[in-house]
Amino acid sequence: EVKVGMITTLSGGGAGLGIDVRDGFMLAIAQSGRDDIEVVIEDDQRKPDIAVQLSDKMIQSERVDVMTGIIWSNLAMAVVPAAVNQNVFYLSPNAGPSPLAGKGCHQNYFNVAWQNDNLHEAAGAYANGADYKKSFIMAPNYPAGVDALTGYKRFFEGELAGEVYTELGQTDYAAEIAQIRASDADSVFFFLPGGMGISFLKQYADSGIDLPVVGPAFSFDQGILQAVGDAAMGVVNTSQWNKDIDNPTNTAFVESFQAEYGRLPSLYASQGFDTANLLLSALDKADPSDADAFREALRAAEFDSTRGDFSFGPNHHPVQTIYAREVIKEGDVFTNKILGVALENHSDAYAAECKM
Amino acid sequence: MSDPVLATLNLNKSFGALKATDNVSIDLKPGEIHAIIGPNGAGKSTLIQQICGGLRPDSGQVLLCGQDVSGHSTQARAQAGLGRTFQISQLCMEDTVLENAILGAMGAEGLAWRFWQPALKRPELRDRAEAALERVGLSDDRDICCANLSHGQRRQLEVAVALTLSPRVFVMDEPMAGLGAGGSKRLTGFLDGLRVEAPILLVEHDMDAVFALADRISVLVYGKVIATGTADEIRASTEVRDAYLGDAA
Amino acid sequence: MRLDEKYLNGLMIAGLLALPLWAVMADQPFTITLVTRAVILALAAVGLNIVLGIGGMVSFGHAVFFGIGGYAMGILAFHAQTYTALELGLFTTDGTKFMPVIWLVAMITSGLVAFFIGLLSLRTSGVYFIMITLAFGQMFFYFAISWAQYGGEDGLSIYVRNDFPGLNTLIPIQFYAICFTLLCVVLFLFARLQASPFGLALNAARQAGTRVETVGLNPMRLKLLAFVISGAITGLAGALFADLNRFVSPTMFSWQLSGELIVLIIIGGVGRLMGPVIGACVFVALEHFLGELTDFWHVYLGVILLCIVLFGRGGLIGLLTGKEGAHV
Amino acid sequence: MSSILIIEQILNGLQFGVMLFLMAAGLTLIFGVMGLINLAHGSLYMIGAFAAAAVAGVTGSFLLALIAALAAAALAGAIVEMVVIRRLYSAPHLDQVLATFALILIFSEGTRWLFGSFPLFLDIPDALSGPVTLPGGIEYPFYRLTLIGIGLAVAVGLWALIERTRLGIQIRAGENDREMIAALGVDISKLYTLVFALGAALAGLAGALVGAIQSVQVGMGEPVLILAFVVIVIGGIGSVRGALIGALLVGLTDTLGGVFLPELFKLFMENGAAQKTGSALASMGIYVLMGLVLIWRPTGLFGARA
Amino acid sequence: MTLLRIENLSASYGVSQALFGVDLQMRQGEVTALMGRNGMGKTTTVKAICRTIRSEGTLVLDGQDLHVLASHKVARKGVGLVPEGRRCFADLTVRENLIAAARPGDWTLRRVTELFPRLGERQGQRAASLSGGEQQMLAIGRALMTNPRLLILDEATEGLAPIVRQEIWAALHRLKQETNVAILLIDKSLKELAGVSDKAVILERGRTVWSGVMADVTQDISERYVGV
Ligand SMILES: Nc1ncnc2c1ncn2[C@@H]1O[C@H](COP(=O)(O)OP(=O)(O)OP(=O)(O)O)[C@@H](O)[C@H]1O
Ligand SMILES: Nc1ncnc2c1ncn2[C@@H]1O[C@H](COP(=O)(O)OP(=O)(O)OP(=O)(O)O)[C@@H](O)[C@H]1O
Ligand SMILES: CC(C)C[C@H](N)C(=O)O
Ligand SMILES: [Mg+2]
Ligand SMILES: [Mg+2]
Repeated sequence: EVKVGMITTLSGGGAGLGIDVRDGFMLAIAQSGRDDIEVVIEDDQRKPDIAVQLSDKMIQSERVDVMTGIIWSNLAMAVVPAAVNQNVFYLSPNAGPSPLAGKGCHQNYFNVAWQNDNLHEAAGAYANGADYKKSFIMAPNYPAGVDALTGYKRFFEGELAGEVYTELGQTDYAAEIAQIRASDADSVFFFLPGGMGISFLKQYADSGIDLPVVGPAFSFDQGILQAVGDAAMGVVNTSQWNKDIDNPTNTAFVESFQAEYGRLPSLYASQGFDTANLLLSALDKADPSDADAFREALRAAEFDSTRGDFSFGPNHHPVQTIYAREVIKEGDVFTNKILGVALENHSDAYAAECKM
Repeated sequence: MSDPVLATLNLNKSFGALKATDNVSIDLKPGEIHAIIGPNGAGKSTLIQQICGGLRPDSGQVLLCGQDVSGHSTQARAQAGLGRTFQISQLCMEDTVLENAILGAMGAEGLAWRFWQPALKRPELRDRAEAALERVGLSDDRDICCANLSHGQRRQLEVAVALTLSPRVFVMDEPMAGLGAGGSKRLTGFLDGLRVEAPILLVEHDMDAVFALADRISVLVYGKVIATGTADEIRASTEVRDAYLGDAA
Repeated sequence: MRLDEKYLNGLMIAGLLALPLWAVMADQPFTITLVTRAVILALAAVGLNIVLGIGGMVSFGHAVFFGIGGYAMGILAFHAQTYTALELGLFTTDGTKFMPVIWLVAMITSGLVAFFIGLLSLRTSGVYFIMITLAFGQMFFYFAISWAQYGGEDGLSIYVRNDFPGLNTLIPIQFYAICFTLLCVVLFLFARLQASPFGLALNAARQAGTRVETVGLNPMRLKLLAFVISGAITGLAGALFADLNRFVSPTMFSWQLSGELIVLIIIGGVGRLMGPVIGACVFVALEHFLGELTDFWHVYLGVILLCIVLFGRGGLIGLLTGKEGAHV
Repeated sequence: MSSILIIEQILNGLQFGVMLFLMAAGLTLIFGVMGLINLAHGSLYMIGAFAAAAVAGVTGSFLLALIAALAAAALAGAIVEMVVIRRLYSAPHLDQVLATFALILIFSEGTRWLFGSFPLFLDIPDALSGPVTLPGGIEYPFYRLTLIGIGLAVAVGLWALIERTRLGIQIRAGENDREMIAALGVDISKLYTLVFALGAALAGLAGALVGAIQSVQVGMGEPVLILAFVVIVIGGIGSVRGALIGALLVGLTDTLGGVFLPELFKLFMENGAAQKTGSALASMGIYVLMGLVLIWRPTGLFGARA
Repeated sequence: MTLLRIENLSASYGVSQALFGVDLQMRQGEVTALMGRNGMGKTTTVKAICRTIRSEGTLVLDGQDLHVLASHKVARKGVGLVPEGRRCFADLTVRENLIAAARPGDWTLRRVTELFPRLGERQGQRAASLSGGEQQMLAIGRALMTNPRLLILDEATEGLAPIVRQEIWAALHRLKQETNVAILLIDKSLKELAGVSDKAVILERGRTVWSGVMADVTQDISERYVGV
């Protein structure tokens, strides 16, 4: 009998991501046919203090062996360090803040999604390939936003036409768009997750500027693409997953997810699904009560990932291929199509700082 | 003649084009009741507001016991001995009658900055408050919540709170308003005795009371004092009759 | 049947004693955490109740003090745990993990900030007061978000709870004992304060400011002092809250938190001694139990809160005792 | 920075201001005129946007979508007033706060229940999309110009309603003394239901109009709510004119602060750091503005009463 | 013809009962004085008629049971109220105060400002900044604007200058003579009351203890129940 605690965002504006992660995760658990895994799911309401208390509950009362589920970096920063120090395993299905990849890494912490910078780095790499010389870059003024611009700059070899931090939760981008128009940029990179990205893209499309745009997948996932609509058509974005990645696991996943939930999976769903499969693969080999053996089993990452090859770097963060995708329309539905590889077998910039 | 306890020197106050107080100089001597009468809107309440610190005059001075208090705040003037009642009752509606009186007592004793002993249990406050209620005849109602008082009872409480302050001067804006005929008669008798404790500047439209009580009467019309004198002098003035009294004289 | 408020209060305190003890026996540590959360929120709300319930000042920015308390704890403990020096202009310290010192710093800092915020805000009244306090809250919120040194939006994790002499604060019931004791102390102070001359005057200042002036008292000063006391108490609660979670972040400054504190008081009963306590317990319990029932539990929470306002004038205490609370 | 860009940014600030006014207009009406602290105003805004998105999705017509937004929000407003708010006029103000807070919870999660957890699609109609060229060579989105026009029209209409009609007078009288206006024969209940529905409809209209260039999602009303409160408090409660001026001030402060503060810091800071500090300060800008205004004039720019 | 019929009316504020059995009859065109000491229930009776407080017993206006009507419906049936404490709409101008109450009939803005010229002069001023007496005039004017059949004046001349008071009494006399409106008067000035009223009703502790023709109110009675 294994107990898994999932803390994720199930209510409020950010609920879509949490629901996708949960659904993907539970799909894999169901498909495994194992009935000795109990998953306790709690809603963190996207509030760090609630998340911390739920994690206390998971650890103290529920006595879970493994925790997972958190979407947001700031919540992860609040929960993960304390949890792993209490000998619980934490498998991150989404957030990958840089401290947890570097100095603050921990032997019981595994990230099954990406390190926060990864997709932005890939965007930088893609921009080089697309021969962009001068980018206007933009992100919200919070740690993940700073990570984003840092990641892009790390790989992008051209110049910057402008670098702007917007307000977290900003809804009107007229001023930024005017700045873009006035700059001599030849491309725009932005990281604006969720609703911010929708607003920006709609307003950008309506502004008449036709500079190419590139960004991480967070504004182009299956959940919100429909809401962006035509404004997103043709935009290039980077992702470690897409539904057309051609391997049997992924094909089966997309099919069964759609059958089960009646919608296309998003990258978050794939991350939840992979997380569960990683867990299952480790459980096949060892019991969490034997921490060392279980850790080794996780580290081996011997499971069929929806992204194809998957392995962990020394800091327990993925080493994986990141693709450039393009937004297309399939019938009535907006979705993504892979253009090509942006970064092959990419690790992250912080692994060297990690000592465990 | 003894020095005035309260005096105004050339007070002026305008609201836009309207001169609500026009060069008003009046005074109040120990032991007297000085009534201010005048038509509605003549500026009586405005004058009182300036005396008590609620309004800042455009120019002129207010002297309390010879001291210039023109720049002082309302609470400083109260501490200096100004006890006032309002034309429209200003009471703590959720509190009991006794608590309202205790508040006055706290002001008088300067006891607001105590955090420990319950206010209602402090004998010095309680005695003072109950004495004042007793004098206006509200003793039996001391535990009634103010919101449950009738209009007239509230008027009585207004006076009681002023009494708790044991002020050196009373300034009363229409204390009779809202009292029934019987109540007015009683209050008239009461104020008559009160003048020996402290002189009273009385604004009132109840002419029976004014003529019965006032040692001096000043008549304010359009912000100006048009006449000052004894009851008989005022009654005799045609100017006052035209502006204010009509045939009530 | 109407309950006497005194019995209700006694019952509440007894419950706060019994429930965690039961939880220890039944080995339900999370129940203790939950009750601790309720007790700390209650403490913060008792602080707010001084200005809101007695003084009638609807502060929509009390999260400022909660957050300052939290960050006082976070910063001191952060420096202590990383062995880095904290430069404070005049002097340098290594931070501390000693609770009483942290509390003191939290209370003094939030009291001081309350003084300045109060000084400026008390010029306004009514809705304008609500909004200007909100404005201060937002300023602190955005400041904390961009304060990269202490984690910005990510916040700050403190790995081990701070120390209290003679206790092992990591054991939930022992940390609870600290919080509960502080709550009782503050409740006792609140009760004394409410009945004291100061409380009476403050209460009067809420209902009739001019009346207070004409008896020779200065309502501004009364309100300002109340604001400072209130801020300090809420700051203390913030420090405890940070310790409960071993974590601080800008959400402690958010307007939602300010709003929640107000809501707690209204649920329980405005201006009532136990109003914040009952409100906090009910709110935390609802949040917890409804969350287990359905994803859409906010809808049910909303409906329950609505029923409380519509049918319980004066909050739950009003409902149980049949007496309305203070009008604010 | 070129002067044309500066002009464009000022235009952006003004336009953002008008958009804020559109959001705040309904709130001024309900909050200023009826004296009700309606925290659920943001929810009505959200309802408008969702109704518009749903109808636009089915019919493809933006006009029908706008009508649906107005209708849905007005209906929700009327129901809320009749079922909840009506019982609270005589209650302490704070009870209204709790009740409308509860309504936020119900509306937000209820919407999520109905429409799911993902944002909805609502786009600008073709006729209004794309930029136009203004004199001076400034390219400006036509839709935003339309918003400015609608916002100003709403301002004038609302001002006339409140200040110039008998209905407006009775509404304001009711705010002073509800019992008294009823005792004079005015059916204040019906009147207030009407006002509430009207305020709600304005919120819904704003939600639909603004939703077309923003993200239509659960929780979209909350940041708007706070901004709208800021706007009407700066302007002075109960004053439509104040709300408009307040909105423009907030719009300009926010936009220009976000643009120029980082530039300012670049003079003595390294680029990235200047950006971060500048935009951090800019996000506080409107609250600093509100604080200063209220310290200077405790009842807002055009407010008479507290 | 009986316009207003009140029998055995009782009313409470929460748990404390204020009226225990008030009886009162009024006819069209008749002026009735409602008397009694402070706190005896005069205002409460008025509130009951206007349906701003819950009451029990008989409360019939012109054959219509008022107990089934909401406050504003009562007003529309022709009850015009000048409340105790004036209660003008503080933030509205004088003119707006009057317009807010207006209903079609003989009384118009013009006629009211003729009756109270002072109000005419201050049409654009906020009611809050009016003097007490001006507010009282405004309250009366406002009630007249509803063109009532039954006009209720609670402390109609409180705080008015004698000369204005005379004006108001004269106005009431005129109203009585020129219109068919019934008037219910509460006032502390017995002399003036006696001059205009046809009948009197005296309350004591929430009960009607005396009623009859005004002329029959002897010195004895008034001393006993009114204290003068
Ligand atoms: N704040 C103000 N703004 C404008 N005008 C004002 C203000 N306060 C008072 N007034 C005007 O000043 C004049 C004097 O008012 P005040 O209240 O002093 O009269 P009063 O003599 O007390 O009358 P009453 O006997 O009726 O109470 C009135 O005409 C009033 O309308
Ligand atoms: N709002 C209220 N709540 C509770 N009790 C009240 C309220 N208003 C009046 N009372 C009580 O009801 C009784 C009757 O009051 P009412 O106001 O009718 O008296 P009144 O005859 O009009 O007196 P006055 O001449 O002083 O205005 C009084 O004893 C009073 O204490
Ligand atoms: C959806 C992701 C972009 C979330 C991101 N990891 C964050 O911390 O906010
Ligand atoms: Mg006056
Ligand atoms: Mg009365």
